[in-house]
Amino acid sequence: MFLTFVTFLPLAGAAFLIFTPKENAAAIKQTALAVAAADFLLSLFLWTNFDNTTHKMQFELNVPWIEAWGINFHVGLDGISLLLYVMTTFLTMICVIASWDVKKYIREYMIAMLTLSTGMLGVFVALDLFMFYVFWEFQLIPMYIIIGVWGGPRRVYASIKFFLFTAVGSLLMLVAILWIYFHIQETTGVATADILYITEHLSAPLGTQKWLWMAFFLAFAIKVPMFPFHTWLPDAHVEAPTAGSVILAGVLLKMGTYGFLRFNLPFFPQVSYEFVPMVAWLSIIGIIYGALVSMVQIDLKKLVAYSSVSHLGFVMLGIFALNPYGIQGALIQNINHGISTGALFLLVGVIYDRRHTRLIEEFGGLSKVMPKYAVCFMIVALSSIGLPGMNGFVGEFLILLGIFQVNAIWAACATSGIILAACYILWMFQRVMFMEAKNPKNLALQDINIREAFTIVPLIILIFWIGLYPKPFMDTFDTSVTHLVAKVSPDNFGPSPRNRHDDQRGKHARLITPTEMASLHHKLQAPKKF
Amino acid sequence: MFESTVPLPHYLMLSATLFVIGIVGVLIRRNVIVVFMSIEIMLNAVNISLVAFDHYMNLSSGQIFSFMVMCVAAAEVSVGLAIIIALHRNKPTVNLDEFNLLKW
Amino acid sequence: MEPILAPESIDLIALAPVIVLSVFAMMVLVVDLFGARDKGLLAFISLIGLLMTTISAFAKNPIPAYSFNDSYTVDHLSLFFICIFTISSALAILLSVEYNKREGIRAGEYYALILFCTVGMILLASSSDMIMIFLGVEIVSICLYVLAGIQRDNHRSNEAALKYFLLGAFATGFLLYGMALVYGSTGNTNLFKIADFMQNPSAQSNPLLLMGLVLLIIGFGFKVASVPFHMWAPDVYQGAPTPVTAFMAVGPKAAAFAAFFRVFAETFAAMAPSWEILLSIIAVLSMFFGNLGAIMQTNIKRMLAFSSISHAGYILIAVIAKNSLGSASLLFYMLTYAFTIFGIFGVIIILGRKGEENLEIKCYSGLAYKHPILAISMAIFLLSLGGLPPFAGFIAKFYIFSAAIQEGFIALVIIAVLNSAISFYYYLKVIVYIYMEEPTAEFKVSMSPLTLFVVLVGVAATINIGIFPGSIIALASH
Amino acid sequence: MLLKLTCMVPLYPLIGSIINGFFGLRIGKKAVGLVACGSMALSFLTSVLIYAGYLLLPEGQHVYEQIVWTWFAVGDFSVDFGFQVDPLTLVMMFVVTGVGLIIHVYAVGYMREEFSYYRFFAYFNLFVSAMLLLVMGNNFLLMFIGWEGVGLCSYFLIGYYFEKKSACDAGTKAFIVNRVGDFAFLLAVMYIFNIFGSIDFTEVMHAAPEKLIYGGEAVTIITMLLFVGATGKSAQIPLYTWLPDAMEGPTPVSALIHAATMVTAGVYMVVRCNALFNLSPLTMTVVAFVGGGTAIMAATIGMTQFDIKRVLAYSTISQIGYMFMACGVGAYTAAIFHLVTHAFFKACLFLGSGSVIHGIHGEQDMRKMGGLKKYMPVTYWTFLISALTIAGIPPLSGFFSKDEVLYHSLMDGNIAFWGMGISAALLTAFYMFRLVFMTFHGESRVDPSVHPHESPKVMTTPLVVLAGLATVGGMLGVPLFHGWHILHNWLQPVLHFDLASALQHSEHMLHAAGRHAPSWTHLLEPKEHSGWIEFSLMVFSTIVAVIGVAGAYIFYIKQPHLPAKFTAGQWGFNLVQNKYYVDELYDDVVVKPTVKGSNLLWKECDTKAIDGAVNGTAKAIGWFSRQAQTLQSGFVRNYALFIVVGFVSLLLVMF
Repeated sequence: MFLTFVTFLPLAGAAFLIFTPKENAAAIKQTALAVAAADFLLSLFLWTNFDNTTHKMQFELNVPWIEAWGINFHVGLDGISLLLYVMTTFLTMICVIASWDVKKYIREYMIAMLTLSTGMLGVFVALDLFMFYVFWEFQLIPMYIIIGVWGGPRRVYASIKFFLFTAVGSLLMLVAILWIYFHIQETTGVATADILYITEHLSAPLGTQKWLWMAFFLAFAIKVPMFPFHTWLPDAHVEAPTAGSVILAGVLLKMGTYGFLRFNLPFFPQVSYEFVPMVAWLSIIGIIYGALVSMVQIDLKKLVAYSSVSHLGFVMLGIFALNPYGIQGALIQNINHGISTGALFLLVGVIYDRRHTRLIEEFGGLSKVMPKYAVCFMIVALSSIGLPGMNGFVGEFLILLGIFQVNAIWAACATSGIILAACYILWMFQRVMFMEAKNPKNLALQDINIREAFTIVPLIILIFWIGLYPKPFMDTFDTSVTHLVAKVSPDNFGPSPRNRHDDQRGKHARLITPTEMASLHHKLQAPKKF
Repeated sequence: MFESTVPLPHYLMLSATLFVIGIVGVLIRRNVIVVFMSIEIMLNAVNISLVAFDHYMNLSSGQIFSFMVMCVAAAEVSVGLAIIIALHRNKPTVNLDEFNLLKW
Repeated sequence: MEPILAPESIDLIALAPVIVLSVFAMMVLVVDLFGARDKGLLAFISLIGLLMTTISAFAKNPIPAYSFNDSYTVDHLSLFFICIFTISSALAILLSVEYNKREGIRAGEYYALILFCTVGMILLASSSDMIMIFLGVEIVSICLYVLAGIQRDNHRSNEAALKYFLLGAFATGFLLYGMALVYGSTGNTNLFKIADFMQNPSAQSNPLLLMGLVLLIIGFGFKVASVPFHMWAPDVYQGAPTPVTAFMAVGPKAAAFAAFFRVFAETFAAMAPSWEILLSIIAVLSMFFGNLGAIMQTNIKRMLAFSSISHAGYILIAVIAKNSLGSASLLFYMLTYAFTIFGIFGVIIILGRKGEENLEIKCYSGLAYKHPILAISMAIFLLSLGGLPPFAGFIAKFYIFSAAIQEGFIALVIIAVLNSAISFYYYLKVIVYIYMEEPTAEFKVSMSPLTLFVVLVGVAATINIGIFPGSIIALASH
Repeated sequence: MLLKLTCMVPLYPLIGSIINGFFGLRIGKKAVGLVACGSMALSFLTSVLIYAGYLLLPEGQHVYEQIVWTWFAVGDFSVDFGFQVDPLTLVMMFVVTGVGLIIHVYAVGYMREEFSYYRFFAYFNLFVSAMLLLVMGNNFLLMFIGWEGVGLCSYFLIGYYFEKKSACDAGTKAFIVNRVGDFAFLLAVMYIFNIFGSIDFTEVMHAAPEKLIYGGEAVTIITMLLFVGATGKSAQIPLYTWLPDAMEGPTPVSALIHAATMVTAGVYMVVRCNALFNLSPLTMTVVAFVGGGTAIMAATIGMTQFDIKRVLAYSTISQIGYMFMACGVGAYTAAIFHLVTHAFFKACLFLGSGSVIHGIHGEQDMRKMGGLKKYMPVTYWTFLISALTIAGIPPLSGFFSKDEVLYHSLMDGNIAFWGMGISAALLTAFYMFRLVFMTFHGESRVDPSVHPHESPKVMTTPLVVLAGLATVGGMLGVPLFHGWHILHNWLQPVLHFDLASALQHSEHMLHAAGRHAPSWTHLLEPKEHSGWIEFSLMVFSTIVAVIGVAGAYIFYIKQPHLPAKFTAGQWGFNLVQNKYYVDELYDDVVVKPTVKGSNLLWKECDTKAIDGAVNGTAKAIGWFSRQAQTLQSGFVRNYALFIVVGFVSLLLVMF
């Protein structure tokens, strides 16, 4: 119940804002901030109360939703989703602060932001496929609006592209979800879309599993985005307002990687195992390609966007190492990317607010004019290229370590990404921050102000915290990952994967309420003809 | 009831021919009234089939059906003509191809 | 020859909704005749009539019940459809009151026609005899011909009526011929008896019967506006008065689908392999042409016409699936579709101006910042039509797709989902104008309470069904 | 216990750095200098205490490890934030904190005029902290923090004058080239974990002989990768190009980072991993060759440069080449010995050159110096001493360390190594004295508007101290007399390696794998170490050094027209002066194609191909849409036709 409350609190806040007079900008902003901050604190409370000795779902709530279909409102968090959940509330709060100076339609903006927050939180807590899909699609709407209304000159193109790209992928996933639903109904006699139940009981023929896997893959790969499904990302990032970019990079992309961990791996362990080479190569191409393309960008945001492609390549590689190092690395890298890239977008936003351009050539010598800004930027940039002692390194190293266990060549190829990362980040940094401030427009720029510092300093603290002492974070998902890895281990792929769960059968029987059973019986017995 | 010497397929052929004539009429004529009449031919072609079926299979619903068709056709005619008249008031023509405001 | 109609087979209670509604329709005519200046009174009477109809529909208990030699059926499907019809007619009447005032439609028959049309729809959805179906189709059609052209001095309205009338009659010819052939090859007009007859495998390959099926498909396909029999729809939808368009897009279409379902999914279920492929082709074509056609439209009514063509494609999938989920999803889809469409047309009416003006999509630029409630309603309706959660349209699509998946029509569903991706494009385009463009001109809105009421009902239903579809699903899937 | 203080050593400079970085502008220059030097002094004193503590360790314990916290752990992989103290670490700690302290003091004077004084010292302290982390870390990854950390500080400090494009370019280049090395280093660490299940130095080095086959693939790949890492950090072929450019940084930076400490990190790492390198003869040969080759190549380039700091930079590269050559022949002690003495004399040389530059207001071109001896005597004398040291004139420290390298390269390696070493020594003596003569002797070519002056006390004192160290540093490893080689004895616990047992293990492993073990008996034959040969080599190299100095004297004092005559129009000279065009080669082969290719990827692949496919789909749909629209002609009869066509087509499908 508490989890549900935390999840829907932003939506309630948004609903409240609808009735706030739009003239009162200050009150609107304060309300939004209060809601976001409260949500963040409550989610922290979830984290502190989280029992990380078990892989089981916690803070569960399971009530019937659409009884006729056996679909439940089932929420819960495990180690894999908890940190993403907390990060979502955290970044929402940061983004509300970062959007303080939005002038245009501030009320609508905050409503969209808070709605988006609930949408994203819902994705991470949903334990019912149907519900997951609902949230998965739902969060597109506020994001679409945020990009489309508060974005840059090509915002309409970018927002529609963002929407359609994601929608195309997820619609095929919908087909797969339906197939699974009926398959489960057929094989186990239980009409349910419960993710945990399906994880335990899904036993489709291998050939079919491949198709299903591909359907899920497409949805998530577009979201991540993996090469070659990434082209929506630069456009969306470039056009989105600062906070939109932060959320996009920080949370939305993570929904893709989360999807892999929650669905592809546990549902289809054997297929995942067989597809490892494909995913690995796509990821490696993504890493190198993203970095190379990033290097020659002339727009700061585009550069960061392509760097996301590269970073997310690492995450995918880690996930498909299918060992604890890789997956834990991927999870922590998920967080890291959210923090570092989020911070990068915030910082780009800072100078965009002042100069209304993001072209690298327009800048230069900023570190003289804005020394504090330069320090923040440097730290974030370094974290982004994975300097040891900062957050990025922990994740990248674990991922590489994980993939090295699988294939040293892949590891070598992927590692070359860290050289390229240094190239594009430092080159950009040099052109923006160093050298003579030639452009007279840059000479009078204000250094970072208190509000902006409030958005960036917490991220910088996290950068060092995770970089130097990631234990609290990694402990959170340790058990869950171990459980997941055990599931995808190739030792498990016997001829009939169902048998090994014989002892666990009936564990989830309680998920099916008597009414559902009754309606199911009714359906089965009802004559087809009238 | 008397024994017919004309076999069923002949009726059906007649009916089909009439029906096609009706279709062709709709397709090639431009006069609204003529097109309308062609449609009536189609309906009557159907009536022939219905009645023929009834007769050869010793049934009755077909005949009832054909009465219904006639009634409905009559109703249709009245509505149709009313529409055409209303149209003619606004635009004095019966050439179908001139009604082309709504397209693409 | 046995007696055609045994007196004991006449069950007037089963027929109650038809009778009640016909009475009310005539009452409207009479009241109008005796000088009701306030057409609102007529609307009020009509609404009462619809309410009474709905109540009387449930008079027959237990169901299923049959009347008139099994040619009239009261079953779950028909009851649900009657509810859809009365709701949509009521919403249409609510929309019409203000609209008619604005557009100067003074004819009192307007409401009577809507009620008669509803009678036809009820007959259509409840009939289990081809003759009855034909009658239903014709009652609906003739009323609609008149309604489409009710603006006598409007060229577009005239033209819409003419086109609809000619093509409708033309298609009726096909439908009728199909019925004749089916009758000839089965010897029955009663659907139950035909279904029994179909159990005999040798009967299924009769070319006359197959030919009849094709003709029936054309007839029904025309009524539901599916490709390639859809050409009338955009023109008629655009030309007809807006409330009539909304009405046409929902009620008659639902009725036609009801008959479609009864004839194909139930009566000819045994020979599904031979018509499945035809309907699949039509469904796919409808989705594609509907969506492709909608993309380029600049007139919102015309765009919605094309969108309704594509929706016909989706709904056909439910017919093709022909299982219990199929019928349930058909019901569910039509209900949600009704709310959404009436809501959207409500917004269009509010934003429209006299003489069917202000219907270009670009006229909605910046709506969000002048009339946020209208804007968000419009956005919700469009997204629901696109099938985005958490709105009703999503559940409806999900329902239909699940019916198809259960029967193994995976390819069809994949095509359908890809099509809904295409459809997002033009729905989003409208939202782009509403939310992402700056206002260009002042909006002159005629925010009448009745119309607004329809819009709000639409919003409430769309969201409520989207989030808590459980009860409706339970109703639909009995 | 004193050793508990271990973690404080890198912490002091870190704290200093943080104080200076955040409050530097507020507390004023004096305080900044005080904080910086104070933290260094504390660090140095703590090192002394730790040394004392280490001596008090019980007999037989050679390593003290202090785990501060667990950095991160997954499954059986665990990295501690832990420090270790062993003889090698202690040597490095003293070099880093000692030389670091001296250079800090110098920098207080040298950087006095700078506005962002505090920034300099923040970076400088941070560097020392990172360097200490590098040498004190007890595992590969902690070392890697330091490894990257020093690279980062180097990047900052090279680009200290960030308004100069060349400085920024040099910084970026340094970082990126270093990253190439880091790439290999990381792979090596992963490989090591794969084999050992641990990345702690103690464990890995202890287990190495048991888990790796002598000369096997695994150990060769690991050591090669590690060595590639080392070439990046220590500016060896092929990754040396960043170091000369790094001279864009302020001179104290060059002294501390690019001469005394950071660039020798590679040597430290190789020595630290000696147990691995010992197992791979192939890598050892490569290391020796690369070292020797770098020594010669850099020395030749050094002869032709006119920028005083660049000459020193090439000299540094060349000297580090010596150290690697020593490593390559297994003479780790010699390598560390040379590392230490090099730290002294090269720091002194750099600081001296800094003093010169300071004295003539920023001029670095030797052609515009000359005759400075009389203006800056302290600088001159200390510089001369250091130059003699590096040239290898006895009894200065450089003589001992260089000779030890040369001796081992002949005895443990072969004549080729020795040949490379001795020729490099000749060149070294020549170019160093070319530098001395051009700068301090002869006619003054200084711009008349500039009045050369001696540097303040705060700068000259460090020079004197370093020169002193350079003079007496040789005492650490007096050759010939058994037991006098302090350093050798001191490092014994780290360098002890039982080849015989390692070979035995390898044989077992090979047999277990069903493979045949080659004969390794010749490896175990005891090497002859003859004092006589050593002595004669010493004499020979002294002669060589003198010849080098004399040559320089002839060319630059006696007959100054000679160099021009020799070099004019010589393609060979041009080649060398242009640094063998290696920078240009890299630029053309690596940098430009990458940028070009990336542009191509972006514009062609991304925008046109991938996004083109996406937008193309959209466009295609739009096109179809327009086509579909034209069907909707508005003519009723057309619509009827469609119905009929539909009818016919359905019939065709049906039948």
